[in-house]
Amino acid sequence: MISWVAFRRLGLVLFAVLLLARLGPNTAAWAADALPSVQLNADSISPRPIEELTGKNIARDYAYAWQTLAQALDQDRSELLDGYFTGFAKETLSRAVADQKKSGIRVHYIDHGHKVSALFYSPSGDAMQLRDTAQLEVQVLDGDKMVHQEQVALNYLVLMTPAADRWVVRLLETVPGF
Amino acid sequence: MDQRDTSFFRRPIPPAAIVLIALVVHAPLLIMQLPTTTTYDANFHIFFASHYAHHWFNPWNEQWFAGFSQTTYPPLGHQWIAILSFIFGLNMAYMLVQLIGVVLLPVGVFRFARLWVSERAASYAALLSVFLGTVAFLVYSAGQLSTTVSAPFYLLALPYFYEWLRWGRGRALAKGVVLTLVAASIHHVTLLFGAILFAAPVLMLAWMDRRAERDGGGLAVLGRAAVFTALSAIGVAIVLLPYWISILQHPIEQVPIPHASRSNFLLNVDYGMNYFIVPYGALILALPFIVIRGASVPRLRPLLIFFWIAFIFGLGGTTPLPRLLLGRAFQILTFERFTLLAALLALPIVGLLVEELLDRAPKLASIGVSIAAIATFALALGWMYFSPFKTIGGMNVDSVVSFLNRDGHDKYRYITLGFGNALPKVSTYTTANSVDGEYNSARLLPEMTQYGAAQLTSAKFFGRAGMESLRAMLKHANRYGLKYIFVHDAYYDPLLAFAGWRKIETFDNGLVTVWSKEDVPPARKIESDAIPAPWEGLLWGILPIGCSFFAILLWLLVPDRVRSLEIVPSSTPAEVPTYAREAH
Amino acid sequence: MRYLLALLIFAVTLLFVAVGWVTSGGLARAEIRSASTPTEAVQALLADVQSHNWDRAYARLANNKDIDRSAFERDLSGSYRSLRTYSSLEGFDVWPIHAASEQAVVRANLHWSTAVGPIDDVRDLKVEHQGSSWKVDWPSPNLPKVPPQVIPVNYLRWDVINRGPEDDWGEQNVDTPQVRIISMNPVERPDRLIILGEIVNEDTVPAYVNVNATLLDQHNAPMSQEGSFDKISHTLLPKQVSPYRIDFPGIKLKQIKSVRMDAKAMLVPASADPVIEVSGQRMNTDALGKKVLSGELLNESGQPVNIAQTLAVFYDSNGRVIWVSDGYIDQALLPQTPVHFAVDLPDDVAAKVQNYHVTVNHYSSGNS
Amino acid sequence: MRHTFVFFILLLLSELSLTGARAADLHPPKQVTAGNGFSIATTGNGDATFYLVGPSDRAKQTVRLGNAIEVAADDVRTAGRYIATVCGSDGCASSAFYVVAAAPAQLSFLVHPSRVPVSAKDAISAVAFVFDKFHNLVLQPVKVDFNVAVKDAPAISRSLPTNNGVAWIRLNATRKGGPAQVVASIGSISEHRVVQQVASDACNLRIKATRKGNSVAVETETVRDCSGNPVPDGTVVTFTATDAKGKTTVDAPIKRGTARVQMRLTGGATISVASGVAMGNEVRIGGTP
Repeated sequence: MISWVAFRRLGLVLFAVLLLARLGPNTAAWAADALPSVQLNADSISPRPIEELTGKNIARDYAYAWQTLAQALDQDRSELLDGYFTGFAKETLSRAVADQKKSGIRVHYIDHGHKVSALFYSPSGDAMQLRDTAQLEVQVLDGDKMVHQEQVALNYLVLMTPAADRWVVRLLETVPGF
Repeated sequence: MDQRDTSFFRRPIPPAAIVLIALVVHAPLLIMQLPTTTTYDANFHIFFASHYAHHWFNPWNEQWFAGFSQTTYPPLGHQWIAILSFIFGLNMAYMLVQLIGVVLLPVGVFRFARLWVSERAASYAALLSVFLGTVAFLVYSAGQLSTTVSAPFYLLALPYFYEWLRWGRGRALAKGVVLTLVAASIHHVTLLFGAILFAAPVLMLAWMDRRAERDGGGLAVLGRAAVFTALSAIGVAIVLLPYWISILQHPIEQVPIPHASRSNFLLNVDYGMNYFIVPYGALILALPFIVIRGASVPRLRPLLIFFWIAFIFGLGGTTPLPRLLLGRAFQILTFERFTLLAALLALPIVGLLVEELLDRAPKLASIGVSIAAIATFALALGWMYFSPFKTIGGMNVDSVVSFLNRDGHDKYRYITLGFGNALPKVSTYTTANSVDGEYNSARLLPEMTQYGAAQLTSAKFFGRAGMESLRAMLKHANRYGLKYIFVHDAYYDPLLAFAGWRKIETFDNGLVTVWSKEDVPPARKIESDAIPAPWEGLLWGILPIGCSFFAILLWLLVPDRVRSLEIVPSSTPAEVPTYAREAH
Repeated sequence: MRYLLALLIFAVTLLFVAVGWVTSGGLARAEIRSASTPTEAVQALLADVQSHNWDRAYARLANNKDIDRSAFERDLSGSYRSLRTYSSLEGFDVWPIHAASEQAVVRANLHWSTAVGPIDDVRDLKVEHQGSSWKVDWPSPNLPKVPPQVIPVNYLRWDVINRGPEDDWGEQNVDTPQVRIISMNPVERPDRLIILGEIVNEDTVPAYVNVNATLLDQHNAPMSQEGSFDKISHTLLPKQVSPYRIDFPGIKLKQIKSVRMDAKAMLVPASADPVIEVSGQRMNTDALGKKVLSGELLNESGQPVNIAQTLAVFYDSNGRVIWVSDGYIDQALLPQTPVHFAVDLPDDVAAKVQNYHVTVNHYSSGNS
Repeated sequence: MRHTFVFFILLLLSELSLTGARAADLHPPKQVTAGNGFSIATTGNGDATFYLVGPSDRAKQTVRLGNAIEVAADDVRTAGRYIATVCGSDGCASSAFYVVAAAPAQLSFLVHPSRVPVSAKDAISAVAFVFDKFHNLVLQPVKVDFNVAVKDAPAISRSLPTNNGVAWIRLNATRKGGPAQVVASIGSISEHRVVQQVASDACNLRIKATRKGNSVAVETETVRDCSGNPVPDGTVVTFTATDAKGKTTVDAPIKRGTARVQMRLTGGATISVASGVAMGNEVRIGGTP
């Protein structure tokens, strides 16, 4: 016969099991987002020519920037922006993350790639301006309800500046056209 | 008709009283959180537990060695700390788990000793286990949580093993196997050596007892032993599967790291004191009795032989036997744990000694034994302060943690120098990652495995090997994003200055300085083939803790056959007068 | 039978302990302590030095009447926070060079573990037979003593105020110094590839420099990256030139297509003191038959330099850098007191050396 | 047969519902200036939820269809593309519009380097980014005036239009050392930077040596660059002497225009001098008198 003490202990054990269940794996966190494709064309850059390695780094870091932007918006985590955004771009996007946390309206990007042209590379190598035509699927959700969805080609004017080991986005502005 | 002796000195001490004494002795010391300031390893265990508290199902920990798998160390003790930490905080959770270990130890000793000696002698053995110098040493100086929590579970499993061998009871088999799995989930090394040093004499005892009853069946005992062993082995293989995978994938092939417990204690007085005198204490006085009585009584001989083996192993490099028997493993193991195993194996015979002394001179013996026990415990505690081997686990690392957690400093990796065992304390509370760490077996970075030195933070204590290892790591600072170095020992300043680091901040009135190298890029994830698969993380997060819950359920729901272990043959040689007889 | 097992256990235990004592070196230690041969005398002395048993070590000296006990200790344990004070004798090899009935010469290779890494030090020690044992005739320590004097100091110093972290992008800031790698030469050795060269600070402010090299394979993919670590003067005053050396263990020249050099500089506060003269530089052959560049260092300032490192760059007849050697000085550089130094170089390189230049790195505790 | 009947009934009902309620729609302006409130005309009737999603804003409010929706100035401060959506009982309708930067209000002015050797050609670069008061890049071309002023020299002025919000210029360093003031301005908005023009490499480095007992005092003449500017104090000059004992080298910093050392030399010696990659003269000095 099981005494009431044993039942109480059993309850404790069940509590611990539930606690463990709460600690369960975050499958969302395990999901890996793919890196968007970025094609960089630096034929018309001025006044300074772009170094081969810099060109590769710009394309790589711009792709990472979009990846972290999508993750930050999906997960409501503005700290994800720290890696590849700075200055006005980081302020703007952090405000967006804070706003969507507050309002429950979120924007989800499905990124189909970027065609990027380098416009301006400062003579001292400390700023680069880019023009990006991004193929995006934009979804606007209110909670779980989708209120808007579109496939769109958007034009971005981008300003990137060098940081410790990478180029970071300092300005990311959508423009009507180039 | 036998007359029952009602004298206080001739009655067994009730187990509840012994548990209460264990609580009275150890609880205050643990509530004071003594191990966090005096032990070598407490901070290490807390660090592991902290990771489970945050990432229960992900054993890949990037905070040390630029990433290592916690599946290289059985998790159960740490997981219990992690669970309790949600209520009590990490430090107190550690103390609670440690308290469970030291309170269960006399219970385990009592049940184990009952296999060999009378209830009364077993109760003395259990009481003495509370004051064992080696327990005090391992709990309050070494901080070997896993050994000291695993050993009682193993001791608790042994009577069930005996019961299964003798009478073939299924419930004993189930309980014995589950307790073995729990013990293994807490500490693998204790299980490995426990299997040989504890299970083998119990097997021999069961075989002898079975033969003594003249019911034959020696083969049955062996057969049951094989069943128990097979079930335990399969169970351990499954429950600790991620551990086996990691150990097979990355066997420990690093250059051996020197450890004082492998020394010859006769050639270094301090080591002899630390690893022999202090752990054994007054038990040394009982050694002649242990050997003579153990040799005199046939039933005790298995116990004596395995006690002697554990004792010789506990002497580390003082004798050539461990080196010969263990081969390369000799350079990986530390040997202080064997003093605990030896002491636990000796306790049943020491219980007999106390029993006889009390029978001969009750008051004098009780005073003498009490003084010896308390003196042994006091010596072990006192040695922490007089010992030349000091720990700095209690060091205040708040300023270091605060620096790392602000202004994006955690984008880079860091190391500490001269922090000793305060390193895990930094790692527990910072969000930054390090290339250093305190768990040697999990290291895979070549800068650490190729030199025969342990933690970078203590590099100078490993002499040329240590400094070579540190130089190798600093040379690859850019590769690992190793930007910040916290120095608590000015010995390291010249190397950092010549190697291109600059002092940028000073904390705690100059006790800690921060050095930085400006051209180091932010840390990137270091790819490793040692990252456990997600399913391994799930197994690791479910099975070991599940075993402990199952053990609790079995204990609650399936009662023991209480009388099964009550009949114990005499462990007194024929010519020694018997002062008390067994109760039937 | 009862006592037989007990006796057996006692006997086997004692036997194991005795064997352990012998195999762990207990017997050898006892023999060495007797100092019955010149080699044992030196071993015993060094064992006492190793365990910091200075009284016993001092008692082992043949000439201890001529040497002050504290001077002997300072000779071996260092002073003025020199590198020797950050060192411990980890081991030693001893072998006889010359032996006669009353006198002998024993060579000792002392393996020091120091704060900057392992350092070996070879000494030839005279040993004398005194009574029943041998004793070491320790060379009289030549501990420098600086005469009382006043050294006027009006050294130059640069302090830096950088832009605050909260300042906007594009705000006025001070740029990092302009540095330039003026030469780079890959040299293949049997076990490694070494990148050697020189770097100059072209700016008018001090620069804190690190040079990194990335080896690119045949497909222009990075295959290994290493830095100059301590084989460079990190602090370069305006127009100062430093050699650098970057080692790539286990790599052959044929494996690489090109090398990407990267000199990182930052603006740091710095001082133009101390000025250290490097005099009497000569190429010699040392007692072990190795080619060395030796000379003397003279600290011309008024403050001791605790630890000095010499960096020697060697040029061939075309003025190309063909080798860079370094060595740490285990004595402190006291003001106006010359200190000997020597750095070695491979024999095959020595044959090609046409010119060389020595620069001195320094560490003073409290000024890092 | 029964299925066909049900289908027609459903079709009829759906047609009736569509004619009974007018579908929601909204008509924002194509382009809006940042920081200016405006209204969006809507069609339809009944209550609906209005969503405004911009680069930094997410807004949601309940609106009455058929009435204009007022968008506050604070909701459109960031330049970029905005999506306005209105969701009524009959579904959602969306329309996109752009917010463009307001009038120029700030300049981010990058001038490099902060130190430049005298006479260096195209060595100074000045780049100006034009922003409005909300930190939006102003893409409309505007004229930026660059002005460089050096003491005792005529000022240089250039006026350049921005292209995609950026204007830049390259400047030569003058022959004379000292600070140069670089200014960029648009109307009343201006930003100042200072570039230090410093002496170039040493030129005509010359030493003289005098024996004093066992040592030789070696001193440079005032160290100047090829334009006659004094090389800054602290610049390292390397003295190398070769005598009978071997080679002696000393790295000495320039103090008050000259560098000097005392060298312990025995017998005759040859002494040379260098600073960085610039070599100086060589002198021979006789043995001890």
